[in-house]
Amino acid sequence: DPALIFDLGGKFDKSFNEAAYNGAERWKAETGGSYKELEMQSEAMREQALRRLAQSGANPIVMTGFAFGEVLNKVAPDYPDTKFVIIDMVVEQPNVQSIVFTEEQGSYLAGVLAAQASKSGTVGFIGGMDIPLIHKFECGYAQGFKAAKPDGKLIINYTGTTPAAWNDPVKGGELVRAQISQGADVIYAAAGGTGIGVLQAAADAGILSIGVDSNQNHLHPGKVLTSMVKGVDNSVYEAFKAGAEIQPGVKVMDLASGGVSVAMDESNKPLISDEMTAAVEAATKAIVGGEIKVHDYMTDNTCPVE
Amino acid sequence: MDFATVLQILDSAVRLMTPLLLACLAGLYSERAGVFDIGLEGKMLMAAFTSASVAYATGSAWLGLLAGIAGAAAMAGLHGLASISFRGNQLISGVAINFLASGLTVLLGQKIFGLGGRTPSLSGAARFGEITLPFADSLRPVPVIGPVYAELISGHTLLVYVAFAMVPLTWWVLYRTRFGLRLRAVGENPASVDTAGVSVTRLRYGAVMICGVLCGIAGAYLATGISAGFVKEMTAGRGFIALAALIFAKWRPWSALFATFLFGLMEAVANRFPDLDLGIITVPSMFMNALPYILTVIILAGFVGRAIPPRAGGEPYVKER
Amino acid sequence: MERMPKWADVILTPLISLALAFVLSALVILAIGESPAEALKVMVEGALGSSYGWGFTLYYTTNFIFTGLAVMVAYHAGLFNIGGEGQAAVGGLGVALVLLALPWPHWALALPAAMLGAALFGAAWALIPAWLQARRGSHVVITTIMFNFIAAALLNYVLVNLLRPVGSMDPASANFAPATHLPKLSGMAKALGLNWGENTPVNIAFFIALAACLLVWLLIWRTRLGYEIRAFGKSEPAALYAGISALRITVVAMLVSGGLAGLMAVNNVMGEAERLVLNAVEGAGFIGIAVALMGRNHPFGVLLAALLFGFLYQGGGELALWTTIPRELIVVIQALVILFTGALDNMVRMPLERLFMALRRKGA
Amino acid sequence: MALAGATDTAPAIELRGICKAFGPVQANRNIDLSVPRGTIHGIIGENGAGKSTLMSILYGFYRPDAGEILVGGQPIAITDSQAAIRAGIGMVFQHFKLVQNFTVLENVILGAEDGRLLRPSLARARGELKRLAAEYELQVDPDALVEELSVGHQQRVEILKALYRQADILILDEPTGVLTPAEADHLFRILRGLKDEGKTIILITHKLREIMEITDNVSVMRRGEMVASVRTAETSPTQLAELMVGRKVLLRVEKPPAIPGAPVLQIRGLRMVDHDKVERLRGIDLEIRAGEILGIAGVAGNGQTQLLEILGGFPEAGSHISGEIRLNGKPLPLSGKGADGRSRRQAGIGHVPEDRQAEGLIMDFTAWENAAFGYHDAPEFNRGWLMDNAAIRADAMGKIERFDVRPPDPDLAAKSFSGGNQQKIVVAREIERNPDLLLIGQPTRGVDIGAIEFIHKRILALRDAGKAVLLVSVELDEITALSDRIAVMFDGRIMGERLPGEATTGELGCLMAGVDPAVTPPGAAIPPAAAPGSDAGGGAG
Ligand SMILES: Nc1ncnc2c1ncn2[C@@H]1O[C@H](COP(=O)(O)OP(=O)(O)OP(=O)(O)O)[C@@H](O)[C@H]1O
Ligand SMILES: Nc1ncnc2c1ncn2[C@@H]1O[C@H](COP(=O)(O)OP(=O)(O)OP(=O)(O)O)[C@@H](O)[C@H]1O
Ligand SMILES: [Mg+2]
Ligand SMILES: [Mg+2]
Repeated sequence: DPALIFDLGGKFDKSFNEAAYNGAERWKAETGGSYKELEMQSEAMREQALRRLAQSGANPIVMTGFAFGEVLNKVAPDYPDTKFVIIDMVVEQPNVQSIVFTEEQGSYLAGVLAAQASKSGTVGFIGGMDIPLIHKFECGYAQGFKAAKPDGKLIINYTGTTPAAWNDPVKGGELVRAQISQGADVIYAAAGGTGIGVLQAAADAGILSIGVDSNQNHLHPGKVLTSMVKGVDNSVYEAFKAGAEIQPGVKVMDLASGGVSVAMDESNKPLISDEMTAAVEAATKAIVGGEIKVHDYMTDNTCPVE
Repeated sequence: MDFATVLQILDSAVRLMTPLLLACLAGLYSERAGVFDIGLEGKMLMAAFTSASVAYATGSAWLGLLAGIAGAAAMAGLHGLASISFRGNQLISGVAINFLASGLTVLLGQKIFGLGGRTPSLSGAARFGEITLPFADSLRPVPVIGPVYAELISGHTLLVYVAFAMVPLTWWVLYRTRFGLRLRAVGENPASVDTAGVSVTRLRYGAVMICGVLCGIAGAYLATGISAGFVKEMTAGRGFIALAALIFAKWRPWSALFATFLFGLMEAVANRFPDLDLGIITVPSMFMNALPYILTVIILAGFVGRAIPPRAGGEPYVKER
Repeated sequence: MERMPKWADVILTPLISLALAFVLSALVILAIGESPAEALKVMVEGALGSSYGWGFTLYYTTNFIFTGLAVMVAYHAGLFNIGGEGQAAVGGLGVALVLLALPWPHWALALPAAMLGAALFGAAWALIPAWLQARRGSHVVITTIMFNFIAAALLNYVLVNLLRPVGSMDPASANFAPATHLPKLSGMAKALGLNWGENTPVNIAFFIALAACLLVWLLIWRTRLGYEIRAFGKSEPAALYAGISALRITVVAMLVSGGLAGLMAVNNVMGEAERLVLNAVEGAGFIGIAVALMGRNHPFGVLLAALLFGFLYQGGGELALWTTIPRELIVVIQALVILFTGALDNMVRMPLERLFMALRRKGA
Repeated sequence: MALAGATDTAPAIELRGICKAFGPVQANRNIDLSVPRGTIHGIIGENGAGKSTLMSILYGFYRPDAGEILVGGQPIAITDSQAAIRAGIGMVFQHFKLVQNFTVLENVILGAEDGRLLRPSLARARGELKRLAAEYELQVDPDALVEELSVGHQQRVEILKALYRQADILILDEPTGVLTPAEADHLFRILRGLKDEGKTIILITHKLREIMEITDNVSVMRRGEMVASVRTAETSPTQLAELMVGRKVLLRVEKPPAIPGAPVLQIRGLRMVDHDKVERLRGIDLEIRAGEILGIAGVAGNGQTQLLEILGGFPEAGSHISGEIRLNGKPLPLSGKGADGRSRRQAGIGHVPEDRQAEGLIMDFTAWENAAFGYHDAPEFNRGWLMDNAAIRADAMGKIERFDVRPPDPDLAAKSFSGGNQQKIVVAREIERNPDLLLIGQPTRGVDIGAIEFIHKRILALRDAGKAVLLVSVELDEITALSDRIAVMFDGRIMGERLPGEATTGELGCLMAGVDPAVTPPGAAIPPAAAPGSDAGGGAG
């Protein structure tokens, strides 16, 4: 049986852990198979979980989150017959498949859409905990926005510095109001549970918001401009389907492969004009074709646009 | 910084201070009666959960509010049981209540809603909407007063007004009523109340339950007023800030208003200016986020000096050794 | 004349309280539709059923011993240190800086230096609240809580902006050099030809924790400083009468307390993660409060209570791993244990006292 | 046995078979008591005899384990103080039950408010207080904060509280311990006035003189039992003392004349301004020679505490001290390094503090740990880094034996000893160090007669060994019995010095009230019972 390990955020984090869970559930529903799932409770438990699963014969073992990188590097060689899949991190071992997403590209498209949808020319970004991964989202978004609206204004806020920052919808909502008061009329939230508060406050205030990781358009139909979707669910689904035969190596899930995208569905249909669709398509083509290179914040800890 | 920005920051401060103010007044009742309470956080959290759950189930914010009050009151009752009836250590009881609320809310939430401790989002009548006060719109054009009335004073949820009304009410109860006199006395010298023939136990339970009710309103405000639903650990340390504000206010109602406003203001400013550019250096956002905590320490150290708590505070009333 | 024998006070009361906490926990488990017996089985087997489980239980125990001792020392001086969380976090920073600054040739050299770094950083983080309490009367409960938040911000800043290797996703420091990795207990067992606790994180820091229990016991009950700390904690005016300086005792007790909390980093940062990660303390600082109180502020009691919480933590982890019970159940169980053994202990003690009084009267 | 007072009506109070245990301590054992209406009834007994407990039961503060209470012949259930108040009982406790930061008025109405709102109650109480003040000479400022009142005034507030509640039966638990003779006289005048109105008064006191002076009947308690109830007129102090202790006691210590040597302590112009900028000491000049006991008389709160604390090295934080103190000719620092308790001990000053429970002892420490308290860093108690607990224990055992501390169990916590035995531990610790100068504050406050005898003997022995003793006590009898010279303190000054043989109680009393009879003609107005700016350090016994 395959196995899935969630990171500390837990499987209902409204974010990528939950997406992974949905992928696994889809596989279960389609194939009728069963899988093991584990939630972390402490740092020291990561290794324990990996080893116990490997010993129990689970294959492949899928885990979400960069935090597993170190441990996997150590554990994978001990179980050469087991295949491991790690999401959001590269681990170079012969029995590991690493899946990374180009969040900057998806966020770039979100930025393009935000620029189109914004009437004031000012848009916002609200991050959860102030860590590099979230800056990657922020930087891609900023690049897309500036490309479409070079003199537009971008307001950036982070909720906090402790893990509590992922679960503070009150502060998320307040940040929305602060950004609105500075003119923002589209706000992109990459903040886990805090994001729920962001989307809510934006909907309450009658401005647009952008969801993240999973498709969150349906949370407030007609009020969420789009969601920057990471295909974590697909990746997990694919990995489970491939089973023990899964190919080791690095798998970059980018725009071209559909790994990241901006969600278009019934909920946001009224919000998306034809020009927007055109702009997104043009940008997608340019990125896929290599004309536009979206800078990845993680490579050098800097962002080319402010 | 223009007038509109100032107004918006103040407006934000008012919203952010509301849960602090309610929790601070809650602590004031309890501690003035001699029962220390570091479990404000847990009570608010429990209230946020129960109010969101019931508001979702019934679609009524009012029933949610009642449930929030019930949830916090249950925790308050536990605190009373431990620290009044069984003369336990009040600090430990508070710590335990914080843990208990933190665990129970998620456990129950997961059991009921299966969303990992979150409740489904609330909408419509399940939330307290913003109230526009009379003439807000027609007064808006009046210079200065107009915007202040329309932006700052009008347009909050009912619970905000309740919180502000609690300040004069608390003052009045404390200093103008029999109950207030006895409450203050029992926090200073319970034996004086006892020998006057008034039950110390009943008075303290009364104070602790009022504390529960106010924490309940604070929690309900968090979950059904300012946001729309419960998220685990959503109080995010506000109970502790309220406690700091209580000490800062030296256990006095009007000072509590001022102290919580200051904390609300600090948070609003940090929200508005995430990277404070001071010319020479830019203060990183991490430190702007920690600003309320840093300022708390500075204020406690620099301006408050020795805040003398109610004399019988923290100690159970033991008549017979 | 005592109301009841000492053993009843020190052993019977906490045991009954603990039993009550577990009964209530069982009810909670029933309420969420699971089987308490099954849960107990998973917990006991997962935490104590194998050398593997013990390896983890003892690892967590080590953490809790340090934070429990930290709370205990401050408590004897009449100070309620809620800042173990922040002090341990900053202690981790000390360990990381020491280990990353020099190319240590061997762990035996690195360990004393890292311990020093951990203790110094942890102590420094307790110094400001201590000083403010002694000099300005700012309540140490509030300031240490604030310093937990500030420590989190500081660590976030340092890890993200200063210690994080460029290109790394992880807000974590670089790995420490392999030469600095502490010997694991499993490795020691292997050297003795035993197969014990393979792949468990418990390491030599466990012995440091045991030694710390002994040293703290000596400090509190056998040295002048300990005598003065206890005297000050029991009665400030009396301490003043005896010429014991309030400032000195407050500061020294908090420094020792912070240093002990900081030392936890030797276990989790140096011994387990072998690098500094964000939120490495994971609440151990708060659990230390419960450990100290349950352990009746005695090092031996702290050791036992740390073992109990180590068991709860590991057993609870296993529960979350292998059953559908959410990990928050452990938080609830911890809360109940703290509540019953710490705050509601008179609920058990009062009837017991009455019972013993009645027995004595009958005997007399 | 017949008691003085009306015999035709039912007694105001009758107690039958009252029993009360606090855990293992049987505080009251099958007590019967009858108090005739309109009399003053004295109750005496050693510490811990159960006097306060009995009265607290009568007032509904404690619930008795068994027994019956009759008020005016009717059995009533006194379940709480409210019930006692309704039955017309009022009580002034040994340790006042006032809210320190409330005004007099607020304290008076607390629990006896007229309605839910305070305003009407306060107005009525203000009028009522004015009337009571006029009627009973009980003037106090209704708007003053209690913490700013002297002990004497605080006591008035307590009495006013009882009268405001229309008490018919007034219980006073050791009311005179903290009063000057003049204040005590004033109190007794009030009590007589109340008695003449037909009120019944129960008075607990340790002072046999007061019993003889004012009571009609007296009951004696010993170890929780009521051992006798007699007419005051038909008994004597010696008989009462014997009944109390159960053996013969010397009411006076034998004291050989002093042989003073070189000056040990010299104080010049000592001033102290406390944290709140109140001047507590206004220029003290004193000298004590070797082999001499200087007694300082005065009402509590006139600077004695501050004087002892400065000499002992622990003045109130934030205070400012000036002047000069010399010990054996060498100046002592007044602040900073070398001015703390430890340095003072090293310089040769022993100190039995006024408040033994708060300062002299760590109540949770064992007896043996306490026996080294303050001297715990002495070389003989330490071995290198560690304390030598065996040596400390051995030393403590010796002290317990020599000072007859009971029970002789060094492992018992200090709080488990009775007040007298606690005091013996402190006195043993300080005296056996053989200090050049012994500071001793309220050495026998709340201590039973047997222990008083013993402690007095030890103080005299120290003097005779050529040491200097500074004795502070509010008990004039004790001062005159022990001192070789008496200095009277009032309002931070030394009002005058007298030799014990030549000074009369009345003269000392005048000095204690701030009037020098040598300067002011006798009969001049004695100021009301006030100790200005008093901090009322009525420490626990
Ligand atoms: N609240 C209490 N809890 C436990 N024991 C008590 C309490 N109050 C008094 N006792 C004990 O009961 C006994 C009687 O005490 P009580 O205070 O009645 O004595 P007393 O005669 O008033 O003495 P004193 O002269 O010191 O006032 C003592 O042994 C005392 O230790
Ligand atoms: N907490 C306690 N535990 C055990 N025994 C106690 C306790 N408190 C008091 N006692 C016992 O009660 C007796 C009287 O104590 P108590 O303190 O009332 O004496 P006291 O002479 O009235 O002192 P004081 O003058 O200070 O009131 C002592 O013999 C003591 O052993
Ligand atoms: Mg007594
Ligand atoms: Mg008494």
